Parts: sequence; structure tokens; C-alpha cells
Amino acid sequence: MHLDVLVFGSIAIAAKADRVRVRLGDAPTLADVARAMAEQHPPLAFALQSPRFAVNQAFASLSTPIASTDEVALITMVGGG
Amino acid sequence: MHLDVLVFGSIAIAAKADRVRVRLGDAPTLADVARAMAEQHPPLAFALQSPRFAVNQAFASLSTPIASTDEVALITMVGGG
Amino acid sequence: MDRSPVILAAILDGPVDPSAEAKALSSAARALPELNTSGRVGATLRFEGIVRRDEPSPGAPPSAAPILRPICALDYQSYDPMAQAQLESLSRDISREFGLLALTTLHSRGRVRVGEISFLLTISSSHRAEALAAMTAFIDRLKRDVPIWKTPVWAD
Amino acid sequence: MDRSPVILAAILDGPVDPSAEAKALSSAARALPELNTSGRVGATLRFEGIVRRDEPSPGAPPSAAPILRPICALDYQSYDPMAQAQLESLSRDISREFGLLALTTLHSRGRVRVGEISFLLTISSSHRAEALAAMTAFIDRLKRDVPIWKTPVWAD
Repeated sequence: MHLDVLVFGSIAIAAKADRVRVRLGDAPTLADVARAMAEQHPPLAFALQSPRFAVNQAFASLSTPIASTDEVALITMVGGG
Repeated sequence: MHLDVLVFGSIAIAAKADRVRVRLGDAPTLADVARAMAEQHPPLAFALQSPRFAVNQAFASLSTPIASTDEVALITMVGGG
Repeated sequence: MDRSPVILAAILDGPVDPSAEAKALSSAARALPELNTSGRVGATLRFEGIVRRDEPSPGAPPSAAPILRPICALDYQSYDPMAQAQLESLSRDISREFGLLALTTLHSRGRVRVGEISFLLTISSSHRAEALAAMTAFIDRLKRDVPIWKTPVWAD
Repeated sequence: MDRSPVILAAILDGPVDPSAEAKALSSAARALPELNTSGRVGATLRFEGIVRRDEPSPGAPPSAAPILRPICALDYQSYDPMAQAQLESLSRDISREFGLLALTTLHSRGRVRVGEISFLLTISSSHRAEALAAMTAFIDRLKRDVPIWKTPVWAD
């Protein structure tokens, strides 16, 4: 399956886009999403060493299973305040 | 010699006055002042276990020599803010 | 209802200026003045985060001292509606943990120029200790848990 | 003179209300607005100490939980001019130690009623960390080194 992952801030600048598409195997988890992002988008590897994701607008652990209809966002290096 | 020591706050309430007079021996230091206050004014002993004094409007150590013309104030248990 | 804290948390477009603050606070227009005249509040603390005239230049090695580069503004991007929900739950959590009487927080979305306020946090509590501790904890967790990012608008 | 902090420290009669604050701040009327538009300030922090409706009743054993008793005001007594000198030197020390850009503080002398402000401290700095640390240190040392005492005016 394919999945578009939302990215923000310096990651969006590195990606030159506000989302990146990854190819995933069967029954993927968030850990698989992180691995696929780093492999398929090497400029983003810097942000995926200890990644944190939201699934459908809530933080989720790396073991969370992902369907192609989920809204997945990479939430690392936030910089509010 | 005699010396009037300025007191404030709960110490002034305990002393029922804004200054207390103490009798001192020859060549007294602030440590002697503290001892004399506790002995001659027992209701104030609670405030003299680790006393802090100002001499002529500046903090001074207990070894400071005191003359009868010095302005001496007991500065413990301040409560500003 | 003596023990229920007054909480207000919002993300708004542009800088947190007095009119934006007054508008956001109008939803607590009765509760806050009541609290302030109750005699229960012993400490109020107000923090304003302001856009500074320079930001660390990207690309420098992390170990080196940052090279500052002039900016004219910061662009804040908020992941909505998650950012709003996280800001609200953070406000409730901190108020409960530290026993606060009131907490209001506003954060900018979009462009905020140098010298303008992008973040506001006010806390009311019985004593100063819990207000100071709550403020430090709030800002630490904001930077961890609320999905808002800033991008410098370089001046040069 | 980019690096000299703006410092204002004063003890004034009665509560720290907006008119008292405006009057005290008028002596920094040029320096503070200049600083605020300079782009150097990244954080401002404002603390207000407010008279609460009750105070611990005296005479209880120190180990026991305090028994609160209603008050209508606090009477602040200041040992002058030492209190003013100590407040000024504390302000200079804290500004230097924490590298602040501005510090203003006002403390009441005399009667302050429940709900009124008796103590104000505002800090401006480049970043939030030093503002929060400086505020905590200032209040701790104020209560140790500035000769001001409060006496409750009991309501009952």
C-alpha cells in the first residue's frame, strides 16, 4: 500500500513538501512507516531517529497498525512558544 | 552601656514596642547584643536563635563591634512579597 | 464551585495583541473578574513569548555555538485541530496537577513579526510556588506535545 | 549601550495599582519602550503578589497544619532607607547574574487590602529560561534580604 505522511517545519523544508508518500508492505505499523520514510526519503533520515507520530490527530505508539485511510503525521521537533 | 535595638513584625508584636533596650558590658559585639536581648527580654528569645542584624542600615556579622551611637536593627523573619 | 479552575486555551491567527487577547478572554468575561475579587488568588504570573530579531542559522553543526541570522518574522504552522486539542488538554492537566485557580494561554498561527507576541500564558494560584512551577512545566510540555512549528522569515 | 539593563526598584505607599505603577515606570519612560521595540527581548514575565483573604493564625505549633484566619488587609512595614537600598541592590545583582534586559519591581509600604497587589516584579530577557530562573531567585532573596514585614489585620 501507499501512504501520505504529513510533515511540518524543518522537515517540510527538507522534504520540499508538506507530505511525503511511502510504499509499505502488508499490515504495516508506525515503526514500518518510519523505516520506509528514512529509506525512501534519505533527506528526512535526520528526523526519524526517534520519531513520534500522530494517527488521526492523536499521538500513537510505534506499534500501532496503520491502514491506508489513516491520517498519519510526523510530529517531531515542534517549536511553538 | 545601654542600646536600643529596633524590632519589627511579629517580634515587635511580641515586644509590644518597636525597639527594646538592652544593657551591655564593655566593648560589645552583635553576638553580645543577641545574648543580652534573649536574657533580658525572654519573650523575644524565639527570634534570637539564629539572629541577623543590621548596623547603620547594612547587614553585619555577629562579630561586629557595637558603639552606643550605632543604629542596630534585628532583621529576622522578614515577610515581604 | 469554589474549586473549579478557569481555563482558556486558543490558537489564533497572527500576533497575540491586546485586541486578540481581549476577544479571546471575553469567553471568560464573568469567571475571571469574579475570581480576582474573591481573595483566593495570592499570585498571578504572566509570560509573553516575543519574536526576537534573530534566529539560529540552520545547517551549522549542533555542537558549535549557533550562528544568529537576522529575521523579520516567524511563520507559525499549527497542525489543526490536534494542536488546539493538545493545548486544551495540556491546560487542564497542568491546572489539575498544580492546583491552579486559573490558566489562560494563547498561541499564534501564521506570521508574527519581530517584537510581536506569539505566545501568552497567564496563571493564577493561591501561592507563588505553584504558579512558577506550573509555568515552567507548561512551557516544557508545550514544546514537546503541541504540534506547532515555526519557520524563520530571513531578513537577508 | 546595548547591554546595560533597565532597572527600576521602588517601595511605595499603599497598593501597587495601575496608577502607582504608571507613575513609578515614568522614570524609565524612554528606556523601556525602546527596549521593547528593539527585537532583543524574547520573553517577558510579570508576577503580581496579591493579598489573600486569610493568613495563618499565629501561635499554632510549627509542625501542625496552619489554621487560616480571615483578614481584611495586610500592613507592610519597611525599614527605611535600608529596604529601598536592598531592593535596588537585589535588582542589580539578579539582572547581572541572569543577564536580564530589564527588571522592574515595586513593593508596598502600609496597608494593602484583600485582593490588592502588594508586590510586582517584571522581567525582560532574551530567552524564557533566564527569566523564570531570575524570578524564582529574586523572590527567594527578597524574602531573605529586604527588610519588609507584614502584619495581618484580622477580620474577626
